[in-house]
Amino acid sequence: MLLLTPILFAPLLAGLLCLLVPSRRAMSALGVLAFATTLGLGIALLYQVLARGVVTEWSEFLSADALSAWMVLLISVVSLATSLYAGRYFRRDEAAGAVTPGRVREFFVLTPLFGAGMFLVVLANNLGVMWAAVEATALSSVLLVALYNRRNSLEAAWKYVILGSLGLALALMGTVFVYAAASKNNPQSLPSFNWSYLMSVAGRLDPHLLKLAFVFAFIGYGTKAGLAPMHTWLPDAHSEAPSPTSAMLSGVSLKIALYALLRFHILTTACLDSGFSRYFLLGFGLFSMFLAAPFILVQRNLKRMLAYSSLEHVGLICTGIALNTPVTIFGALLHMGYHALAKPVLFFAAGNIHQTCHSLEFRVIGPGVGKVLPVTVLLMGLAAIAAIGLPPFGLFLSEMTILSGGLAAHQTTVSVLILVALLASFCGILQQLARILLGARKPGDHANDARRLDGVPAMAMLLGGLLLFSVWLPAPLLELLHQAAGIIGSQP
Amino acid sequence: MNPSAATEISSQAITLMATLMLLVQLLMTAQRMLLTSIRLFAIQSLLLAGIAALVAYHHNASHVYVVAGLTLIGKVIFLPWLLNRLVHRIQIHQEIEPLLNAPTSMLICGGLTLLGYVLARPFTSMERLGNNTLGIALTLLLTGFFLMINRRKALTQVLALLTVENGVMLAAVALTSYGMPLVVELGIFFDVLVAVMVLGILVYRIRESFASMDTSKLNQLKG
Amino acid sequence: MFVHDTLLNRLKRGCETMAYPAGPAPALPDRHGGALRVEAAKCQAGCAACVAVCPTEAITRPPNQAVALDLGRCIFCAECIKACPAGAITQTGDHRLAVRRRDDLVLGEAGREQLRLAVALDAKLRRLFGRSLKLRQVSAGGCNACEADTNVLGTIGWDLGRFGIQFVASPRHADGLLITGPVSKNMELALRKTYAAVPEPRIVIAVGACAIAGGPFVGHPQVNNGAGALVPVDLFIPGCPPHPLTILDGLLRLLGRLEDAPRRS
Amino acid sequence: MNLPALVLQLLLLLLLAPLVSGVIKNWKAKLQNRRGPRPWQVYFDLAKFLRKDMVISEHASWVFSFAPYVVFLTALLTGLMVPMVHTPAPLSLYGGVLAVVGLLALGRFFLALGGLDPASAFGGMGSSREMTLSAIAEPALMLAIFTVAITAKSTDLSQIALSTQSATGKLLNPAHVLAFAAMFVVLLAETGRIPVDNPATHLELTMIHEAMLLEYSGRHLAFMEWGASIKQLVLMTLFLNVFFPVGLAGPGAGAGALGLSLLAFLAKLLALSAAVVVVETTNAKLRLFRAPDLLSAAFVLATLALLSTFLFH
Amino acid sequence: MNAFPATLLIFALGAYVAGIAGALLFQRAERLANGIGFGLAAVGGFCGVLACASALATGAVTASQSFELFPSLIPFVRFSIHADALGCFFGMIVSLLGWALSIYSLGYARGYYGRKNVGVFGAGFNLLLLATTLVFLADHALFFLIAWEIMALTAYSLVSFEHEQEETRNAGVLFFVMSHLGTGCLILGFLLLFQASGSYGFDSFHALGNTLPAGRRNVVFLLFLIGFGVKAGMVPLHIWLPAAHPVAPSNVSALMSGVIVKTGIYGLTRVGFDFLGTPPNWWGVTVLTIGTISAVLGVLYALMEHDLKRLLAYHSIENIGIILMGLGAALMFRHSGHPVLASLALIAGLYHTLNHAVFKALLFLGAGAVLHATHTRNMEDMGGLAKRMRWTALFFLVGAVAISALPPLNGFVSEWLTYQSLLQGFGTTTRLIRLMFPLSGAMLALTGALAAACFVKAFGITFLAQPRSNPARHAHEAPFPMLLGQGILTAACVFLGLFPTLFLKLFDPLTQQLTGQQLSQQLTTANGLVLSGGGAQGGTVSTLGITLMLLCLLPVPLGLWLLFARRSRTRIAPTWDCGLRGLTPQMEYTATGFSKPLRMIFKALFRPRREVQREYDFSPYFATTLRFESHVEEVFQTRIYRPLRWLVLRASRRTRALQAGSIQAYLIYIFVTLLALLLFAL
Repeated sequence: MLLLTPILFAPLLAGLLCLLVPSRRAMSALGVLAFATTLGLGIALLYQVLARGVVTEWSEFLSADALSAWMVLLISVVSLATSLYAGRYFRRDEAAGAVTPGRVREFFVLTPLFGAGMFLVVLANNLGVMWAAVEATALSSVLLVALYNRRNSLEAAWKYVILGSLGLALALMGTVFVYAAASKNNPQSLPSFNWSYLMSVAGRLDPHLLKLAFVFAFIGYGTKAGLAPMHTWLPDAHSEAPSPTSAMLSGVSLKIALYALLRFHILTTACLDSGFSRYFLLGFGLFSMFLAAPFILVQRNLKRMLAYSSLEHVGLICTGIALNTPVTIFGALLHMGYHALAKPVLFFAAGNIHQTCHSLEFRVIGPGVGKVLPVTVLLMGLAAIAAIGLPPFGLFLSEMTILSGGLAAHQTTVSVLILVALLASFCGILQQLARILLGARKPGDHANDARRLDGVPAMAMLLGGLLLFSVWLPAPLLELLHQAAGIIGSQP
Repeated sequence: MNPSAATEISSQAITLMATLMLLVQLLMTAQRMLLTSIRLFAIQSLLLAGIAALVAYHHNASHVYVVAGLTLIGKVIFLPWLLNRLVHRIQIHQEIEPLLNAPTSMLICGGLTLLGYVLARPFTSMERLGNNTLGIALTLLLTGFFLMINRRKALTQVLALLTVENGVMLAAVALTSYGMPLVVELGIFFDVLVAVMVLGILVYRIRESFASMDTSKLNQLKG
Repeated sequence: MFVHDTLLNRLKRGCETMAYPAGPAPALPDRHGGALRVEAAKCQAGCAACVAVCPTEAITRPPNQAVALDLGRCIFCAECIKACPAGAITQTGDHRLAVRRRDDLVLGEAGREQLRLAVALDAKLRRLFGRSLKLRQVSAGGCNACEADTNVLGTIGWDLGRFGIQFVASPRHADGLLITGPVSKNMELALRKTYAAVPEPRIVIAVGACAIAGGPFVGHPQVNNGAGALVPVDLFIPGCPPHPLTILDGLLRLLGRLEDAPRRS
Repeated sequence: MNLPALVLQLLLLLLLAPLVSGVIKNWKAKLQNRRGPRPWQVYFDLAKFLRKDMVISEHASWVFSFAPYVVFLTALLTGLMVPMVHTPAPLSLYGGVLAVVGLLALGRFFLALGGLDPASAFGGMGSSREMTLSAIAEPALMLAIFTVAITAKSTDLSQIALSTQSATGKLLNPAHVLAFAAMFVVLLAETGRIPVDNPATHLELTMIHEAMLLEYSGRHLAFMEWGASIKQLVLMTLFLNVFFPVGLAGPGAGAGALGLSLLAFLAKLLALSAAVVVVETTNAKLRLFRAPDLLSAAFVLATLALLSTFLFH
Repeated sequence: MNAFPATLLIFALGAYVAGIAGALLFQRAERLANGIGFGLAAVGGFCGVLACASALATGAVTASQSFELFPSLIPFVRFSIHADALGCFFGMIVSLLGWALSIYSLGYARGYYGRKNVGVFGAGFNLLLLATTLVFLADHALFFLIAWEIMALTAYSLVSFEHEQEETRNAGVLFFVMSHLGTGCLILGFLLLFQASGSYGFDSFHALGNTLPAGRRNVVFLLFLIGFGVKAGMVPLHIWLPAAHPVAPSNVSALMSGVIVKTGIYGLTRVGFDFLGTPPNWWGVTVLTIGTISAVLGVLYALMEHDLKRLLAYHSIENIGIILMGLGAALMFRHSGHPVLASLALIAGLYHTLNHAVFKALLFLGAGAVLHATHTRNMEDMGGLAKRMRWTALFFLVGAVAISALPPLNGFVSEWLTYQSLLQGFGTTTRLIRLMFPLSGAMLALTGALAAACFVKAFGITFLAQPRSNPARHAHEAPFPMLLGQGILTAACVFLGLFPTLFLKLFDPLTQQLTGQQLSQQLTTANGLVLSGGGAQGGTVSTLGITLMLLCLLPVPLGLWLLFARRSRTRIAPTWDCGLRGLTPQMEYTATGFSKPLRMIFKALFRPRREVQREYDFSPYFATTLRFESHVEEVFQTRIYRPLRWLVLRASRRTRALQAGSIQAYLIYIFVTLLALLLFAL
């Protein structure tokens, strides 16, 4: 039975169909359907991967190992929630005149394409194809960011596309170098550019070339993954995009770029047999975490704050992987998942708040949003609690896992730094959110929201999942994660 | 012509063309007229297509011909045409003062060239054809990057980005005996094409919204 | 050394408190003629010379009645003595002036030529206050002369404390009030409140002409003509002001601590 | 618990306390060259207060009426914990110095509440000052006692007395002397003596202890005053018998020894009263905010005492 | 642990869980939610007290085993609990308070009807009790941290329950931020222990400190000291406490001051006596010093307050200081090898922990009842409540006497034990450091006396004299459940005070576990009626004896009364007002005025600021209006935290400049990074 192909094509098809169907409701239903399908297929893939190790299709053009399967699940869940959320969201936007129906269609066409691109990234066996797919996700999301066609969103989109394209050009350079290294090894025939092949010959690749390749790939994909100091587009794009897109960008897109980066990391480590690439991940991961904190602390814009929080989490994931013990990598992957469940909820809630208060500035949103949007704020509060790493939510556990793994590996300094950075951003987010969510409305404020339940199903789904998986990780999932961690960290 | 002599000639030609690419790049750094820049980019792309063709011819690799052809169609004809149209539509012909003046820019480009060569030194042995093409490719990348920083108009930034892309392609052609696999090449090609179109759309919309193409005015999003 | 000198000096001086009442009473000053004696019988009919000179209307002679001198109102200016052609009014030089009842201060009629000196409290009260009496002083609008003379009792020469009599700050601690001044309207409430604040059983002592009858202010709309109008007075000590000896005598007399005090059965 | 001893000490406390106050008053008057009230005047005062009616403020609550009993009883009880004519004290088992200080504080606590209860500004002022000064006096008091308690390795007053008695040289120990001095200052403060408080003042604004009693009358006042004098006696006894246990009869002493001990105690008591009188006569009352200086001097003395136990160990 | 207490304990936890579920389920019907939520909490608390106390009394704790509450479905974590003596002891505290406070809350929550969601309130309360109990019972570091964080989170939500006020929100955030910074230290501390032992189970941490290198061990100690110190509110990490405790609903304030703060003490005891082995001397010295400073500063700042609940909050700092004095002394004795003395000091500290929990909760409940009646926390608007709220006043008075360490109530007993251990500590060493003991003792005396002053003020200004405002004039007694809750705690105060010898037995398993000693025999004499400070001659005290003797002496004044004043009458009259037109509440002594002498004496510390604005027509002596303002700000706030915050914010704003909006700048960042990495890769 084909698994990977339908995963790839279901959203593609849905996106193209959206060009045809007339109503917004149908478009949104198509998106939900597509991603529900991929989620189901992803679960099937999980079992396949557990059973067979690596699943390949199209004569190894597509291949999925545990890591890919994990990413497929994340993409599916977040995209599903986004599609669920987007219908109501755009109904209100349209009603308010913020977007034209044409733009809404653009969203419903591009989002599945965006998703399909991400699926291709994680399923492509070929590094070049992977690059192309990342570029495709970037391009589709740029248009999504610019959807509102406001000055700020155009500015954000411009920065996103320029920095992203530049980064991807550099990543392409890295890819070229890898290819060169591979072909040098095998001068006579057209070498395979497949991941499986590269890994098999990793030990014989030119280390210098690979180092150079990794530097370019690191800067390139790192830009896309939002590692500081290449992250500068991230808060702009996240804050100006429509909230569903912000959720996708933050929830999975960053991690997809990280996935691409990780592939290079794995390869480099396998080739060099040293911690060369690890130091990069470590340094930049920590730097991202530390850079995020001050920005959160004095942030004035809700979604920008959330974006910086994503920066911090990406940094943490990088650091966790860079600590390079099975435990920390496991923790980092787990963290990726939990973050993917928690962060979209925050962006969805921010979207609701934006539509109700017509601003994202804390100053304008003012205290007492809870009085206007009780359900949204409750869910947002829970998600925020999760995001700042408090139990009972899993992010606490994944953070603790990373920390304990780090200490067990006697990486005390790094662990302490991680902890400090986490504490700093905790303080920032808590202070900022408490300022707006709690309290009473200012007198004379008439912001109220008749449709209090908009977006709640999507948020509840993600939060429910988060809570569920915080206390209960199904054995197959656990196994998958361990395998994925093994793929990343099987070498020193 | 014996094979080695042919190789020699090809190699010389490729080196020459690569050097010319670099020269074009420097010219772009130094001047300000938008249309000239577009033309220079077209020339640079043409040189790249030439190199690709030479490589294809030399290695008898048919798929590299495709690359050469695509470069010719895409970067030499289609993109310059597209950008030309855009320039006419948005009625802006001249780049405003760059951040750094021409002499300083040239100096920096010189430094970057040096860096490119230094970086490429360990890998010269890998080049089948041409001398130091990799160094030039890296230099193209770096100076293109610098060009992006130095220029403030949205369109010139796009052009600079495309020269970076050229550098990458040059490296791809120069380093690998047969270029990249076709599917990858195609992917890259279409991506670049779409990217430029997306950029074009954005430039157009920015022009509409901001009545300017000065990217230094795109600084509302802070903190 | 300061402490040393002080102590030595003090010890050298010894006790400077007067012997009275165990010993002789100190002499009254020359200007103080002591208690008055009025013999109305001596009066010439129709003579009202003394009535006219009395600044405080202490002397009255209603038609067809004997002359009457109210010591409660008297300021002891002795003008009447000079004015009296018959010598009906005389100074006795006696410092004892305190009485228990207001009309005991009215002199003149036959048999009432002299003061009817205060008798001691009844046995029950005497048992209570005899060896410990705490007084709260109320200065109800007077000229401060009476207060000054009361104060003298606290000096080492008089040392009121040796009798167990003490002035206290809080009326709650007090067994009685010692009122001076004519009780101006402004002090009326204060006096009432102070009286109410004293726990029973309690006594009231009016000191000086003002407190007994308004003194020079008598009849003024802003005074109450003495404390008697507001609170029941148990002891009247006339004088303007009364000599400390007079006050001390009154207090001791009230407590039954003077040998010659006539006691109630 | 030795019942006769307890009753004896109880009677001593009840009867001796007013006398000590009276004697001090009398001697003070004598030093002022007056005749002064008779030493037993205080008995008359108390008897009169007991028999008089009471006037209670309309604002006062039950706390107001409760306080005098607490003050009186705590003072009495502490008196039974301090060895007066023999060691151990009758209630020595029930508490040592900490309990004594604690019980006195309990009395003071209610005294201050009683001052606040009738809503009079003077009462509040008195409470405030009393609590302030006692708070500052307390560490000095404790430190002084700790100095002897540490040497005796006990907080039991009888044990301390015994230990001080056992080594005669100890009385001249610098630590002991310094603690003795500190304790004397504290004694002045705690018993409301000049230079900290003036027990004879009539001016409410200068009052401390008296201000709290302004609203009390009748038997409440009697218990308050009596309690205060018992407290004074207790503190003096504590001072005398703990720091200077000369002549104190030991456990199991016969009647003769007890008599002798009583005489010694009375003699010491009179001497101490004389000292208090001298201080009161030769000093002016300090401003309220200067009193802490004095008490901190006591604290420093006590600290020095403690330090010297270390230095001369 | 034998079956009975364990089952009961589980039952208690179950009751809390059911309380959460029930309260949330019926949140639409507020009466029902109130009844179910707090009713079940009361049941849980009662069972918890029974379980823990019986386990301690029967010594069942010594045999108790760690067992898994429910199997963990995520790796690394083991939800195992172990009701050992220490845990049980603290479990008893939380359960006791949970019981009394829940009963109180049944009445208190009525004030929220129609205003707030009572169901959520009840659920939060249950969750807080549950999490706190689990903190004490957890046998696994991660489980401990989870419970700890849930506790903090729930406490934060409950503190912010009345979040409509900005003050409340800010206080909540401050609390949570400080708490979490502390948690950060704890996490690191546990991680370091984990690093050494390779496991998160508490069983693997026992006496682990002895195997750690000295430097590492000190770091771990400091981390835990800071982490637990924040929660305990020790100076200078206390600033959140006076902010957060007052703004919470009063039952929550009581729980926070009574128990949540004690989790810090629990942690320090657990770490200091269980995990870290024989301590170096400076640990004890540090803890003792911090304790002393906390005690004195806490009470001094309390004196400056006229917000009743803030005042109580500062007293928590003071009492934590006293507890820490006990713990610090115990650590020092442990260092010098005096296990008996260490046990004594430990008992002193922990007994005070129990006592403080009881009386501080009682006081907060009283404050809550007052707040309920007058709708203000400002003491300057109160007064005269003793006549209007008789029972509350009585209960508050008992609490006030207890917290002022006055005999015969419980505060006195534990401070007596503290004094004893400090004084006996003098003999444990001949080094100069031993002077610390009596000096700390003197400071303890200062603290006690100041506390008494403060509670004279708190009780006197609040309950006595005339009402100072209309709400106070029309105050009404609290409803019955609120009184019952206070009554329970009042009874506990009395029992803990009068029968300390009974309760000392509960400490036997505890000291056996931590120091290997059992002291209850040694500490009691005379058939268990008298408490002795160890050693026959060391000093004794019997609060029961004191009480009985006070009663026995009562005939003396009563007899005098009968003898002299049989016929005397009592008359009610206006207060003596010097004959003026009557006293108005404005003439009463105020809370601010009451503490003025101390404010002046400790001017150097308080740095009081006063502003007087006088408006007059013709002469400054006859002002028409006068406005007086006096402020005392905490020195830590003005000298440490505010500048620190300012620095952090300024640095953050500077950093913000990195993201100035210029794409060129962004490109440069990438370019420079690229160049740097390329050079690095070379």
